[in-house]
Amino acid sequence: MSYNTEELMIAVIARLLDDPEVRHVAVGAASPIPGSAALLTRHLTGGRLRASIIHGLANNPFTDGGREVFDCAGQGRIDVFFLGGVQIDGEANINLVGTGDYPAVDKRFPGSFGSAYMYFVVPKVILFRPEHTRRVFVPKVDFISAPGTSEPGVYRPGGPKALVTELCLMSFDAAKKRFRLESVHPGHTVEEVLDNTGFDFDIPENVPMTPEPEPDRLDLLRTSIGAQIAEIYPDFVARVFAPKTEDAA
Amino acid sequence: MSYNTEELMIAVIARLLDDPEVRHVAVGAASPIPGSAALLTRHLTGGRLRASIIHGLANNPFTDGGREVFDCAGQGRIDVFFLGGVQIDGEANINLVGTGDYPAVDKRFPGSFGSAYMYFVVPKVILFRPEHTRRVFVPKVDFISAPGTSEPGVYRPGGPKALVTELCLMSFDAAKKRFRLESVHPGHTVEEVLDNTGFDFDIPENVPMTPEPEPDRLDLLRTSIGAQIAEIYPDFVARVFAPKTEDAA
Amino acid sequence: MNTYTSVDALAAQVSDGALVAMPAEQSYVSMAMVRALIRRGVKDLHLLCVPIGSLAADMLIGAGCVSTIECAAVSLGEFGLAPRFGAAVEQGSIRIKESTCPAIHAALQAGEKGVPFMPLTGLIGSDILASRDDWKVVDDPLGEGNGPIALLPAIRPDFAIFHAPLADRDGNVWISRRRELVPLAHASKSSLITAERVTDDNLGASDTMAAGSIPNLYIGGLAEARRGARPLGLPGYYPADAETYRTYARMARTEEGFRAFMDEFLGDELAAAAE
Amino acid sequence: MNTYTSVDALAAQVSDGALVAMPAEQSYVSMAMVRALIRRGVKDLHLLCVPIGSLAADMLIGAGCVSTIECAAVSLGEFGLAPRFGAAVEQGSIRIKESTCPAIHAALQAGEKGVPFMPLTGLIGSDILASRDDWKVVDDPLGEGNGPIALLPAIRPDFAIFHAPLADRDGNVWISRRRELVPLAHASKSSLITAERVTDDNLGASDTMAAGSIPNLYIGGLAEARRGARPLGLPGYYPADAETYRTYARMARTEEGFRAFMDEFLGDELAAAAE
Repeated sequence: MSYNTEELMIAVIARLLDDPEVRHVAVGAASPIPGSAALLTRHLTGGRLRASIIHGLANNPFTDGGREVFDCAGQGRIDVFFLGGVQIDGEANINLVGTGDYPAVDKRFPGSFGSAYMYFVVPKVILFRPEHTRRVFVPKVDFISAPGTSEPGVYRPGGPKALVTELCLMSFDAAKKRFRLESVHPGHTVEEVLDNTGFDFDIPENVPMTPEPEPDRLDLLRTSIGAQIAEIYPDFVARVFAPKTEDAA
Repeated sequence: MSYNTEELMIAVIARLLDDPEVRHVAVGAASPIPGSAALLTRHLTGGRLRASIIHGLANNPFTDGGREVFDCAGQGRIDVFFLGGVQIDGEANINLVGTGDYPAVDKRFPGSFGSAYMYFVVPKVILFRPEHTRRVFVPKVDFISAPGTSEPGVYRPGGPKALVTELCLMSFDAAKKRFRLESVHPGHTVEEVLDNTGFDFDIPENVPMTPEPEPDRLDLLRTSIGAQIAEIYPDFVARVFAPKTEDAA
Repeated sequence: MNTYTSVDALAAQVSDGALVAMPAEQSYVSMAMVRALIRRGVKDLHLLCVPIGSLAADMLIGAGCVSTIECAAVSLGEFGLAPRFGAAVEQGSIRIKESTCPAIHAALQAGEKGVPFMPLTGLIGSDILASRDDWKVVDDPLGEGNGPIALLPAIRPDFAIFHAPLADRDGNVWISRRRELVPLAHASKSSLITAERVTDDNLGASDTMAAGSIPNLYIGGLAEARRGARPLGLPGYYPADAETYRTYARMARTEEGFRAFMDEFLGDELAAAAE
Repeated sequence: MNTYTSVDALAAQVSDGALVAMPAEQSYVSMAMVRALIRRGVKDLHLLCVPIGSLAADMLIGAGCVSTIECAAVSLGEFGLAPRFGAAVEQGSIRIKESTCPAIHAALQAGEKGVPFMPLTGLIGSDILASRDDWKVVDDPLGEGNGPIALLPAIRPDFAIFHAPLADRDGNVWISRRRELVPLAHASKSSLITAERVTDDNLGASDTMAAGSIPNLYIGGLAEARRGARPLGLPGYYPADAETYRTYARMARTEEGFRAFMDEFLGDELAAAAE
């Protein structure tokens, strides 16, 4: 069954969410790929996984204002959250602010959003950054919006556990402060990952290929789940799940 | 025009509220006399005075839960509040908890409610305690629910300014930590106040008589204001403003 | 939805020794749960009144369910002093953690935010503070001349228990403008809710209803209980049963009177259930 | 009621140098006030985005109204980066106080409570914290092994400015489930509100409506402004004008393009007002 890169990344994230310790995943604004994976996994787990999408109202349970999602995470009620970065370095520090010598930045990006808090309190943060280049994956970020690890003694029940890109899946070991390559997506190679990553990371002797999206899950994405996602991200569904319609035609 | 003690005390409090610096008076639960004075003064000032009655919904503006009235006071938005006490001493310390040697109290009363906060942050706290006896007005309270004064350096924009009882009106001077007799209600004497007060206080050479309730204000209390008060405290209105009906008959 | 159950099943979730929080009299008290807890003989509760207790606290104390109470006050309001509370404190048979209304709200806000403490102005020089070895006064930690300030440790109740006028089958709970129930539910590990009525309509579907609702995310169990606040009232829905309340206030002045009242009170419940 | 006035009269209340807070794009931004503020040429605003800025912040910066911005981010969302914000930061022509969403919420809660600061977990090791000399990290002041924690000074804006779907003639404001506007209004010294519609019915009279309302106690001025969020949307009422928004995002990439857009944008307003 043919699929595109977005569908593959949704499948990779969905596998990360299908974990008995994950009861509640929250997805920030403008994150259709994590959002799709969350709604897919909610369906696959028969609703055991709660998915809150902080964008629009359709899957947004919160009724106590903008701070509720952060308070909820602080209470330990959110198990997975997604963060990205203009830059991400090998110690999982993320930069959402700008490149260059802060405050005299060369290029300003929007800002840190909730990262400097959520990265600390959500047990399983998934770093999600499709663009896998040395521009993104740098030796050291120019500005730490949120640090990948903390000194002993700092209250930190949460932190990064995985990194999903268009090329591969990595895990992160906070004790070693290092990423580890877990699998390379079909059609890509370890060399390609190495060439496009500006920091060192662990490579096991045998790097498996990322499993392709399960056909039944692709079907769900393109039909019932796609319809739910379209309520939140209509443009995304039209663009990404459109091939299905063509296939069917 | 005849009047009863409740009506007199309402008139005394109303005069304390008719002050350009008082923009907003809040009245706690089960306080019909302060509540009546607040609604009367709101009317007399043409609505310049805002009156919030934290009891029922009729004059209760708050929509953000039980903490809002305290937060509102903390913001400096409440200028007058009323407190009482099982015991009140000459330094304006108030006790709402119990008599005897705490924690081994002889008699337990309900507790401190919001006093330990409101007494600090509301600029003009009016102590209101109809019963004027040595049981209430003691040399030293057995438990300080809220202190009358604070050490320099303690954040304290508020505190006690007046004490209203069935016998008299006193003012309080925080610098001297002493009450001062301002007026004695009609039909009572300075000696009676002295006999029934367990602490020392300042007595000016000439102690005026508390002015009687203004007839037009009594009229308002017994008619239009009474009707508003009855929405909140029906039993009180039936008991206190009933003589009017008899007079009229 | 697995959180939709019976009142007795809700009460069974509350283990002995739990930290249980209940709202003030006008804020939707679940007397249905109070009866069920007393019937099941729960022990050693740490009862947090948010921030003031009334009939529910007095009954639980009288029935021997409470070992510690934290409150700004306990009172039967227009019906007078809370007799079993007063007797228990005077006899020293329960431990009391004195507080003041905004301190209870602030400590719950700390629990809601997942921070270890909340600062609060006031309090300094009060014997409440002197009696609380868990509260701490520090010099202005910002070093900006704000003076000393009290820090109150976060409270995270094991259970919040209250009675809502309306809930939906998914466990979303309508609390109208009783928003003290929102930080309470957020700060608590689980909220056990009785509701006057359970509707098939999703409360989250309308902005108007959602504005006064708590999402099921925080709800650990829901049961329907008609007149579940009685003999208290449910403000906006039905008044208190003043006759029963007054009878309680009178009879509960003695231990024997309390027992006689409760026998009938719990018996009525059994009779009503059998109807 | 003396707080019911015109948009221009509201804008005239905002003095140069004021600390002005505005909500995020989906939380009822008053673009009517943004236009009026730019027209009147307000200067040196300290703009607090609660917690994220978008079109309003970008326009005010582009028009030279802002000297300092405090925000967790500024972005035009699906329409891309905020061009005048980016240019101003890159040129160093405005001062930026970096923040993160929950820190802005927490600092406003401190303002709401009248306490000098609020603790917040996280933050430690972030360059946001390193850049904020007003934030302070202290060792666990309770001495209970909770580790270091950041304390954030309270924020009390001079003005909160937003656009509500509904208000009443007494100045009570309906905000539905956009409850970030509640602590914002409480923490601010005055809230200046534009409303889509002003009704004669008192919003406090019904529990259903009161649950989603802010009482007039906090409101310093109210004006009716139809489509007062446009070209942004008013979620639940009308969508954004995507065409205009996209045009802005394109034209505002240059200073000249921005000026051309704004000339027409403010002119349209004058034309509409003259209709």
